[in-house]
Amino acid sequence: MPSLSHFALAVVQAVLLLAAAPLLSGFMRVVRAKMHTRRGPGVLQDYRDLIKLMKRQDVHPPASGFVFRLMPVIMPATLLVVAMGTPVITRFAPIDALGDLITTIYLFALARFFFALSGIDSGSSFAGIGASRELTLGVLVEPVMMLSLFVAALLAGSTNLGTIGAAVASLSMHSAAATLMAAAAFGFAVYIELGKLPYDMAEAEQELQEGPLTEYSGPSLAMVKVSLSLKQLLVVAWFVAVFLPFGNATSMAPLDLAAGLVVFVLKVLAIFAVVGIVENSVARTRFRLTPRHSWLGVGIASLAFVFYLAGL
Amino acid sequence: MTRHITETDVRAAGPFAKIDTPADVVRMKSALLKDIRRSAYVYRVDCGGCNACEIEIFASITPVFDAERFGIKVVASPRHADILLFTGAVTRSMRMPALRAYEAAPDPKIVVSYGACGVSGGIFHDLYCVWGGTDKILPVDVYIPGCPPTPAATVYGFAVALGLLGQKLKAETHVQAEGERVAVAHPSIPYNLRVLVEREARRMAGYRQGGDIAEKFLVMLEQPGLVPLTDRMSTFAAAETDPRVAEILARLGDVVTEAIA
Amino acid sequence: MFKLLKEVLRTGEATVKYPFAPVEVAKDFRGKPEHQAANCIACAACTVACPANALGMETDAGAGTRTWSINYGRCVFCGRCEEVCPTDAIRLTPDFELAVAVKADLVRTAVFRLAPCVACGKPFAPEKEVAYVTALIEATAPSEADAERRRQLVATCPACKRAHDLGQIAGSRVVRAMETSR
Amino acid sequence: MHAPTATPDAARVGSDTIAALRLKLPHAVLDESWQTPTQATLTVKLDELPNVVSTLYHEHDGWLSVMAGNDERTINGNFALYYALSMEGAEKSFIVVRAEVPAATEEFPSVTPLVPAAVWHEREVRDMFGLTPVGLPDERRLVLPDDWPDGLHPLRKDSMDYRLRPEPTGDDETYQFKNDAKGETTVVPLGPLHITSDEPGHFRLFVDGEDIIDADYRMFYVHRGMEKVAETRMGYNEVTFLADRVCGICGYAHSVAYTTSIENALGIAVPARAQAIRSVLLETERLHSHLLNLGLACHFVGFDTGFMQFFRVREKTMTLAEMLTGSRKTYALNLIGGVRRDILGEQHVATLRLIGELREEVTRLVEMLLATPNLEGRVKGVGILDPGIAREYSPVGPTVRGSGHRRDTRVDHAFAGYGGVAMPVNVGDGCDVLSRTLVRVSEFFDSLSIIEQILADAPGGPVLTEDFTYKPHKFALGFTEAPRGEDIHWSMTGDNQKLFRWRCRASTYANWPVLRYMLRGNTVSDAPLIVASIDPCYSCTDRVTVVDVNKASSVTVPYKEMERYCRERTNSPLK
Repeated sequence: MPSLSHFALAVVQAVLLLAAAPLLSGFMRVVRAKMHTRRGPGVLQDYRDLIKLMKRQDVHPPASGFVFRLMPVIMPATLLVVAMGTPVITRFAPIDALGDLITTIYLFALARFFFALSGIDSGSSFAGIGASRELTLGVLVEPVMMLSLFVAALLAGSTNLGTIGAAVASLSMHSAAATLMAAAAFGFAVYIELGKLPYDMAEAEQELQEGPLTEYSGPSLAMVKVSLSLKQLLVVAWFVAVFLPFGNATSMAPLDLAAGLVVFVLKVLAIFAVVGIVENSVARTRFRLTPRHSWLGVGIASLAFVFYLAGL
Repeated sequence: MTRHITETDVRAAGPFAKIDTPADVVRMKSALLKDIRRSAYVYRVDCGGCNACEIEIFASITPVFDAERFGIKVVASPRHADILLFTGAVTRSMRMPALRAYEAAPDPKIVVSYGACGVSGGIFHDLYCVWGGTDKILPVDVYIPGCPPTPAATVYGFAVALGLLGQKLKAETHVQAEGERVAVAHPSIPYNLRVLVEREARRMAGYRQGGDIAEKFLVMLEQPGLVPLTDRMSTFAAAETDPRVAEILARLGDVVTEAIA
Repeated sequence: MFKLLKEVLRTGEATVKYPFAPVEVAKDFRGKPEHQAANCIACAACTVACPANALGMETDAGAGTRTWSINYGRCVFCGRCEEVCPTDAIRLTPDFELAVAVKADLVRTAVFRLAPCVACGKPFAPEKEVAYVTALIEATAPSEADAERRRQLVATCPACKRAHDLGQIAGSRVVRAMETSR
Repeated sequence: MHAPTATPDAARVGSDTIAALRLKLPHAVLDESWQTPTQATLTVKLDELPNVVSTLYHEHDGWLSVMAGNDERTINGNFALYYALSMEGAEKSFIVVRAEVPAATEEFPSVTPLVPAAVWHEREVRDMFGLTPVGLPDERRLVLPDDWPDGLHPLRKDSMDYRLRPEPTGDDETYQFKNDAKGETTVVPLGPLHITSDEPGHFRLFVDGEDIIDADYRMFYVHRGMEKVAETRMGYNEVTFLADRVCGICGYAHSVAYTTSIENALGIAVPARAQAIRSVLLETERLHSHLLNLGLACHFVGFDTGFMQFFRVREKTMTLAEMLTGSRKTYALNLIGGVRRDILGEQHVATLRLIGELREEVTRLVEMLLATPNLEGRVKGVGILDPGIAREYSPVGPTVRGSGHRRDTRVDHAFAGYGGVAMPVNVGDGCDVLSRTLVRVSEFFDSLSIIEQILADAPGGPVLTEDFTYKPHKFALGFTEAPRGEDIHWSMTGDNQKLFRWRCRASTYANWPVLRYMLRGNTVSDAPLIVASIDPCYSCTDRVTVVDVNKASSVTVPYKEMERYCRERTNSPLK
């Protein structure tokens, strides 16, 4: 059982992440506008959008079923559980049981599953096709994630995110080359998981009219939007926790936590600034070629595994 | 709350009739306006336009006019829309798709009719395959005239739709005043000569530039003075720095000289 | 990617200030047609030339008026009205801020009185048009007698012109008709 | 080129071709008349119509530009058909093949089996005039809405008032889509009745997995009835402003094509300065349109930053248009006999300055575009237009030039102010999206040079002539090279300062029929890009976006089941 302070940390960090998610997507919109050489909205624009959406009518298409209605609740709930388990500002998972990488992978998969299912359940062909793309993407990206994380787990001797992170931070991993390869493969998988160009297949605005989001309106749309931002924040936090844990708080001392928070914010902003520049300077990959790209990821992850076996 | 619009409604609406807006919808709309003041999602519905309007809408979301700085975003699905933007004169084939897009958007919603065709059918208003404007099938909240409206006019129109700027245009009627008369222009120049000059100027440089040049020229002709007319005209043309305008002035001078001779 | 970044850095922000600052339009921009009713003789040249039927002219014989109207919502801003206007009463301005919430605000009208025919006394043509043409004729007529004959001609409605021989109009009957109509 | 009809034979371009035709088909030609020294109209026997058109098309390098139907019962008791061919062999001219269709039979032998390019025209003439093309395999409507009353043909002189709006009879579409695929395919019907589609058109792709086997589309959702209003409500001068609104992107090209057709018909000598100004504006229109297309190409491959950059620079072309015409779009600059505005010294200087800036900025943007990751992979080898297919269907503009055919109206049939302009014809031999895009890029820079050349050589003198008289029942072709290719108009004057008939063929009309072949064999996700590469009007492009959607082949839900579900929206496979 986690201690009360750990549990409190878990709850607070989940709430903070949720609250900060629109700030992050607002930041991405600002980066995008700058890349477009236009003024663009303020960084708080996504909060305005969400507040507005919360006041709008929620329309359910006549053909939609209960999954369509449930998803805007299940998806953020699942992600909040992930948020409680991920080491964000600390080097250890606030709730040990949730900090297991297998748990995390499956919680993400659950969120993805419901997201895709809702698209199919909405009755719209756009949403349906976005959904099937989302599932395909899941199938393509999960092996890379699994393999690279397993290599890290083998190297650290634990499947706990906090333990792996601690091992990386103390530079005590058995194989530096294998760690770097695993980090590269995982980073690539995380990038695809972000749903950013050139891999924004499921919500492709021009191709799919925003995929599974097509049929949502009002508060449900707000929930789904905030969930998607939260998910982006979480996968990056996930990557940071495992492969970039430097500077995290190692204890529950308030000063440590504050420093950990500052370091986390800086890391995330830096990563997203790079992501923002990349996503705005490339064309979308042909969906058909995505497997080839993901196979590249599998290749790097496998190589990491070989390096691990060879003890390089 | 959702009012399903049917084909019968469309037919009953007929030309110039308007579908009534219930009082609660009016109230809801004013509440909506407050909510979307800084975050408005817009869904475009092309009801059979010539694409000039679509292109200018594109121009108003691209860097130079950037509607997103006001929180205005063009969205891909009517379900996300706060504002529906209808362009085109509503062709026979597009009336039902237009109604369905309207129905798909959450209530309440603001309907903006865009461009001369959307506002009133424009140049196509009475054609056989045209319904003649958005308000023949739907209640419209704001009209943005123009053929097509420029991006600046679009930004202004959205500001009006969101209640950020007031409308400038007001219905006005002029009633002829007692003794209201139109004076003949340049009375000291013989009428026939003036017409010759104006026609030649239009032939040389069109109605606007030619008109302005002819006006300048006629004012010069009217000036009293001791300098002979032909000298005055040649000095006037010579003082002109724009070679093309000088050519036109010289031509007008020739017209005057020919007419006098 | 680097070429793009260079381009982005070089450009900075391309967005204009409008509506917080006025936007620049070209010198002869074709915006809202502004009608100077005081300068209008209601000759209907513009309404005939308008390709979109945005301009209208309606005659109310009973009230003895002719109403000119423009519908900015239908206008296609081609400038034909400006081109054909004989008295420069209509001109396209740089004003483009025309959006309205009330459709009726898109329409402007101008009501002109009709002049009675000197022969039959029925209203037939705008007073201002008759006066304008009369003024032109006075300026161009070779002699005063000729001017008087033409003045009568201008002030006579087409029906009366058809009914009466020109000579008769110039003669005594017109004088009598004028007396009775007063 | 605007000399009156009485020209000595020697000066008539095309007379050798006609002589050869007469030799081959000795009894086919009944009458020969010349509208301009490069435009002849041959009246032929109705039975010989397909042979004559086919001979000109296949043996004398003819391309079918337009076919106009005409209800001439009030003139000679018959209907008439005018097949206008652009002759691009040794003699570059227009030969119009005219045949009278007796009012008693209302039938004519279809030309389509011999010349496939005639297919849309013949379908249209059946809709609009009720004339039956015997032997035309495609019996579907083209222009009129599905719920338009049978037997009501709008362009017949005695059929209806131009304002008549028949009561709607149904909300559903009944159009039959064609599928030439052998074997089983999945039908993907997405169109205007779908709530998420805002675009006036309806595409169906017949796909097997991700591959497009065949495609068909229903257009004319924006059919308004312009040709009818042009001959009823409007005077012939007002139609120039209507022509401006045929297309919001290349309206000025239509306006010039229309005025040219009337000027050719009435033998009006348009002042050289007016012609130069027309050319400057046509090129200005090409500048904005090509930048628009390059921007949209970026948009459709998800490269929105590129889209934004091209649109940012495009604003300069809009400023140029606004300065020269008073309006960013719909230039409203033409009158029969000339133009309505001049280019004064001040504007001349400003134009050259803008041209210089555009040259510099677009050079940089094009370099940037070609260096963008993933871009080449998306456009190379995609949307192949086979040169043979192109030859059969007579497409125009960058679409046909991208497949190696050297067709450019500005060079083949110099009009407006292009006579003395040195101008290359840009062709590409890749036949794909990349090839067409590169043709446009080269044309953009050529347009800049053309504007500079014309401005430098522009003669003085008037910009408008009113020295002509309106004559009834005169007809001729007018043509321009719009950004998308040749626009061609056939006009006939009436007897009341109005038109008797106006036939306006937009460039995209000539390009739609080949699109089907360009889509075949590609994946569904490339469909929007392929459609954008023929540069149709924007709304047309967007409606393929709808189609692109269908590419997804799901691994978790059987694809066929998905398709069925998307189509019927009942019995979710997951419930």
